[in-house]
Amino acid sequence: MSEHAHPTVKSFFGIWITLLILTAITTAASFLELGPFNAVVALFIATCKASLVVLFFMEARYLPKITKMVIVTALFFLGLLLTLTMTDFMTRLMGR
Amino acid sequence: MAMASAAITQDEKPNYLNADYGIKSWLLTTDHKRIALLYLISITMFFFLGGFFAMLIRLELLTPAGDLVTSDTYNKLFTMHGIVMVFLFLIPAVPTVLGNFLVPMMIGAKDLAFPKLNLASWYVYILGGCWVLYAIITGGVDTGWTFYTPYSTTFSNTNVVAAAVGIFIAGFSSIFTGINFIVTIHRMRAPGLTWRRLPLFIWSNYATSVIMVLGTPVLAITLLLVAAERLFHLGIFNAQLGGDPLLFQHLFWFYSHPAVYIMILPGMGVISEVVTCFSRKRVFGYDFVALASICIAVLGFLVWAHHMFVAGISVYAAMVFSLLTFFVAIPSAVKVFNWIATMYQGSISFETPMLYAFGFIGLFTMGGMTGLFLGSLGIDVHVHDTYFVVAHFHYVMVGGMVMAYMCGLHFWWPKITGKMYPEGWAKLSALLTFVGFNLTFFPQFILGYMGMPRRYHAYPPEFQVLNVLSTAGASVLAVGYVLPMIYFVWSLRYGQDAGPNPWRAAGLEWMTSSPPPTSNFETTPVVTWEAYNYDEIDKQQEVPVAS
Amino acid sequence: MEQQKETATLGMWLFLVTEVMFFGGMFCAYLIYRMDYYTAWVAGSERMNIYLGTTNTAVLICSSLTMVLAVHFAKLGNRKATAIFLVLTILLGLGFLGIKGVEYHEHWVHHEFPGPNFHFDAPKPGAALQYSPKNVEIFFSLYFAMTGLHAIHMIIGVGLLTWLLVRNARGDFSAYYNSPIEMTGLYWHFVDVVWIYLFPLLYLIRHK
Amino acid sequence: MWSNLPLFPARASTLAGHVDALYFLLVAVTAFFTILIAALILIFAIRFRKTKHPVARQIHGSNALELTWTIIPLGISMIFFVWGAAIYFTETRPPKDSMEVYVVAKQWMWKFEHTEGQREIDELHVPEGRDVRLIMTSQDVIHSFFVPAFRVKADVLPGRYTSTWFHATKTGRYHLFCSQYCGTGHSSMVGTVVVMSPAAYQRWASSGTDGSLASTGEKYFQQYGCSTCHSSNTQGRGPNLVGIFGKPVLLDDGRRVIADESYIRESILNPEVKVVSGFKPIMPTFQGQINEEGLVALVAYIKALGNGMANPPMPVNNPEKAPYPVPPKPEASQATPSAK
Repeated sequence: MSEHAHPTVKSFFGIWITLLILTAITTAASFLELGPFNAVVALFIATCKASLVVLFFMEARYLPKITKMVIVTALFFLGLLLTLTMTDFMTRLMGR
Repeated sequence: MAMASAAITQDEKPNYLNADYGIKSWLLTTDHKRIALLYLISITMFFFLGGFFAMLIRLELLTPAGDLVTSDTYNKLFTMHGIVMVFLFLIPAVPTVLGNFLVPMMIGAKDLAFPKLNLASWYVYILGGCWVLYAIITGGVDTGWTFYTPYSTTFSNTNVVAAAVGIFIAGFSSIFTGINFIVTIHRMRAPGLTWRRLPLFIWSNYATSVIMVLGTPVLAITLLLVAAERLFHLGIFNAQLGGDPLLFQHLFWFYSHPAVYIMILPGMGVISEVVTCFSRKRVFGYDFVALASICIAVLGFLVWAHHMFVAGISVYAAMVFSLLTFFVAIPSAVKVFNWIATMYQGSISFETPMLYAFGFIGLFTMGGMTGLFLGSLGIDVHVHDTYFVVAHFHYVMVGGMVMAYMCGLHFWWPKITGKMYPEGWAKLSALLTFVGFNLTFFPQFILGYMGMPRRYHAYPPEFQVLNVLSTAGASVLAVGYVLPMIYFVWSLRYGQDAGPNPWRAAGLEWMTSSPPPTSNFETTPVVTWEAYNYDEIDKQQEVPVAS
Repeated sequence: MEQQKETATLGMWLFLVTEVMFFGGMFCAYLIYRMDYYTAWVAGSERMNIYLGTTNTAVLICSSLTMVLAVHFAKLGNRKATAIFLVLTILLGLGFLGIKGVEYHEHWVHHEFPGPNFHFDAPKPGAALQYSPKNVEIFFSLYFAMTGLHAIHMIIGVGLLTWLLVRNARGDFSAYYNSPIEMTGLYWHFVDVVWIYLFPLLYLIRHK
Repeated sequence: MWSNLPLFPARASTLAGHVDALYFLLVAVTAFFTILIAALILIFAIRFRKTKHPVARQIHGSNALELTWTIIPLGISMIFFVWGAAIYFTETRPPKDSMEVYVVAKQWMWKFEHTEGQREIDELHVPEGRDVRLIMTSQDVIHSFFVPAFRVKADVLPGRYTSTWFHATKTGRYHLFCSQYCGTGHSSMVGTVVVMSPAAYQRWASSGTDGSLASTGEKYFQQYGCSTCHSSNTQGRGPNLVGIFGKPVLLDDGRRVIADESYIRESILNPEVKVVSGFKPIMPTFQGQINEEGLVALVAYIKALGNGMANPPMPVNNPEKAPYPVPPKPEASQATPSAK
């Protein structure tokens, strides 16, 4: 399994350069005044970078289905923790 | 079945107990069965330690005035009772003892996927337990097992850090066990053993493992932050800096509510095995019971804030969590009804495990139904943090989970040791547990609705009669727990040989000798039948009887 | 062998799930306080050394590259190349920790470590604080908790890499057996991913 | 016998009846299901015992039955949910024109401050037949205000106001418990709620006080320099606070909040979080400079400004003053827990 369609050394360097460029962009973007979009841009770039690392460096693309499900489950429950906690904090002031 | 009948006398047969001798062969073992026994011994010790604290609590509450111990001592007693029982007994008990022993055997594997990790999990558990013991010996902790901030972070003068670190460490033992079970169940099932042929005990342990893996780390980080706040003044929960005291509660209950399902789910698995065996029947609605386990595991993560209805959370969040709480009650109800339906048209016998199972179903029903009181917002406001809550969760954890644990221990004792326990004494202890339990905890429902707050060292005199009743019940309960301890040890030497399958039970674990050989099976079994094929087993048994 | 590797990979990913939830608790705290105390958050974030932070991000990304190459050559059975890249990864990891140490030192000197010595003034003397310095202290508490735990993960990672280096030198690994290297690689990349989020959340809230 | 062994709490508020009614329904349903299940176990165990029924008849299951016992419990529990939520909604929404009492909890006592100026410790006097709203905060750890006879409970948090209300219906003395574990003296953090007839309460309330809570607040308002910016006739740096209480406020980010007790408290301690539209975020924070009782008095004062029960703040005619008021040193009582 690990023999076929395996990323090459060249592709590793490609990902690496992309990650460095994205890092430079995200730092530069933080000096712009974008209001609430500063956070959006920063998190969007961070998610791009994280996806590149997970998909290519950690080879998540080549994992069996069950392991992929494990990753999705983790993200799902992390989302639950954040959103359900937020339901409390966001609505405390509502209608008081 | 050929294997079972061939192995009638197996005294000389090599098994996991006589495979090797000496303390080293136990402490360095990677055999899941030996590790299960290591866990059994350590967990029993912590159970009796926690029970000892409980006895002191009950004695103190005999009188309204706080006269037996000081209030500080009392606060430490209920804290340590909670910590020891929850983190060192209830959470690990069924998965690490019965689960460790049975998961590989039930799926026809030689061992768990990561045997060394399994051994490591026991050492981690012991290390965590030692930290907790250290916290107890050097003065105890008085925060309650819930460690609510800011009391635990800034106001308590006791050994909070040591206890928190102990629980943090013990948490890793859960995580390791969970990872091990999930991987094992996915990858090591015997040929032919499809998901829908798995025993329900496996399903419930799988669901439990999912909770362990997803929930425990959140508790770990929460307690670590509490410790860091005390040690390094990191002020994440510090109200004086503007920290929100509810943040801790959210994070804590994100784990600690699902942890209730960590405790009860494997117990439910035990009951499914026992009820089918002593009814000689397939389980009623296999798919639904299996699915209910997974539903409980997932829904269990969506309800945590029902511990916080009066804590100052938003009204709207409270309503969402209340609604979700009622949803999680449904799969539990489905399980109960399916067990009852399994008995219908069965051929029921009343061996000790079955008696415990009856007790479980009854007490768990009570525990579950009183959970609806607490999920219902209007009533929760009144009974929250009173003895009603105490009674409710003891019905679920002691009446439910400990009953199931005792049930499973009796059911698989012949498999684990190769010996039978004395049936008469066992039935007596089952009865004592049931009666003693109800006597202890039923009065607490009434106390709770009358408004006696929990964690009270002294209380108004009108609550005394019910408290005395409760203490009286606790002493009966204690006998019900000490008795099995004695006759189990007695049976090791004097018990009758059990044979491979004394209950004529289904399941791969019964198709090998008792105690099983180190590699569990002489040849890897190939499964061609559904779970709980009691009709086929009974037919095969009838042939020699008829001839 | 392939079977065993898949089993190990599944186990490792499950472990990483627990790590996600572990850091998730702190992200949850971060999110809530950031909503409540945004201006204090900005004030705290402006005390971060953004240049060292960016450099460190780059260092960690480089270490991920060397790690992935170490795994790559381990799978080819090239022990020498594996050793070289393991050493590079260790050095980059230590470099990260060193830079982090410099930053910690700066914060310490400026009384930005939470506790009795914590002290926080307005950026311009005489200007009124529109936020409570106490809320900034929460920011720094979270900063030290998050980066501190991340750093502990790095230290564990460096330890694991050193252990791999020794085993590699001993000749334990081959093209057929290399899963410890692969598993450590997964761990190392995960620690990198955590940093990829920590960096914008702590350093880049807003700059003028 | 029964007087020594009460099995049910006194019922002394309008809410108690509602809570009890739902409780009895739940008890009935629980009893029904517990008995049903116990009976089924018993009947099956006897009818299908091995000696009488040696061969089991295999049944795989029934989707119809599964559906039944999924939907029926779900339906029943939705009744509990809706009813319980309705009670909770009433519980968390104090009626308008409630009489107000401020509660400051600390290890291990309850302090009550009436708007008329009476202060009490561990004893709360309230009139029968009036809505009483409690605005509560804690000086140290989390406590919880619990009066079983009223079926009322709410946690009291440090750093925040929580509130609850009740409408007492029977005169008498009732238990007040702290129900959230709060340390050594948790079980002695108990008190009494004295429900008096309106006339008796009137007598009690008018006996010797040193000024209303709002007048204390007014003193603080001057002392901390609040009036420098927040006065009725400065075109000013801060919003005019007269009549603001209870009204919606437009914030500079477009949100709209109600100026309630929590908002006022937050604005004193964390002024930058919710800045009123049209004003600059220039107010300094007063965190750590005013204790909870001082805050309570300030809140009561600002509230009284709304209903004309207090003197409006006078502008300070001293342009020499620093652009921002320099708050006075925190009072001694703040740091010393012994101050009552």
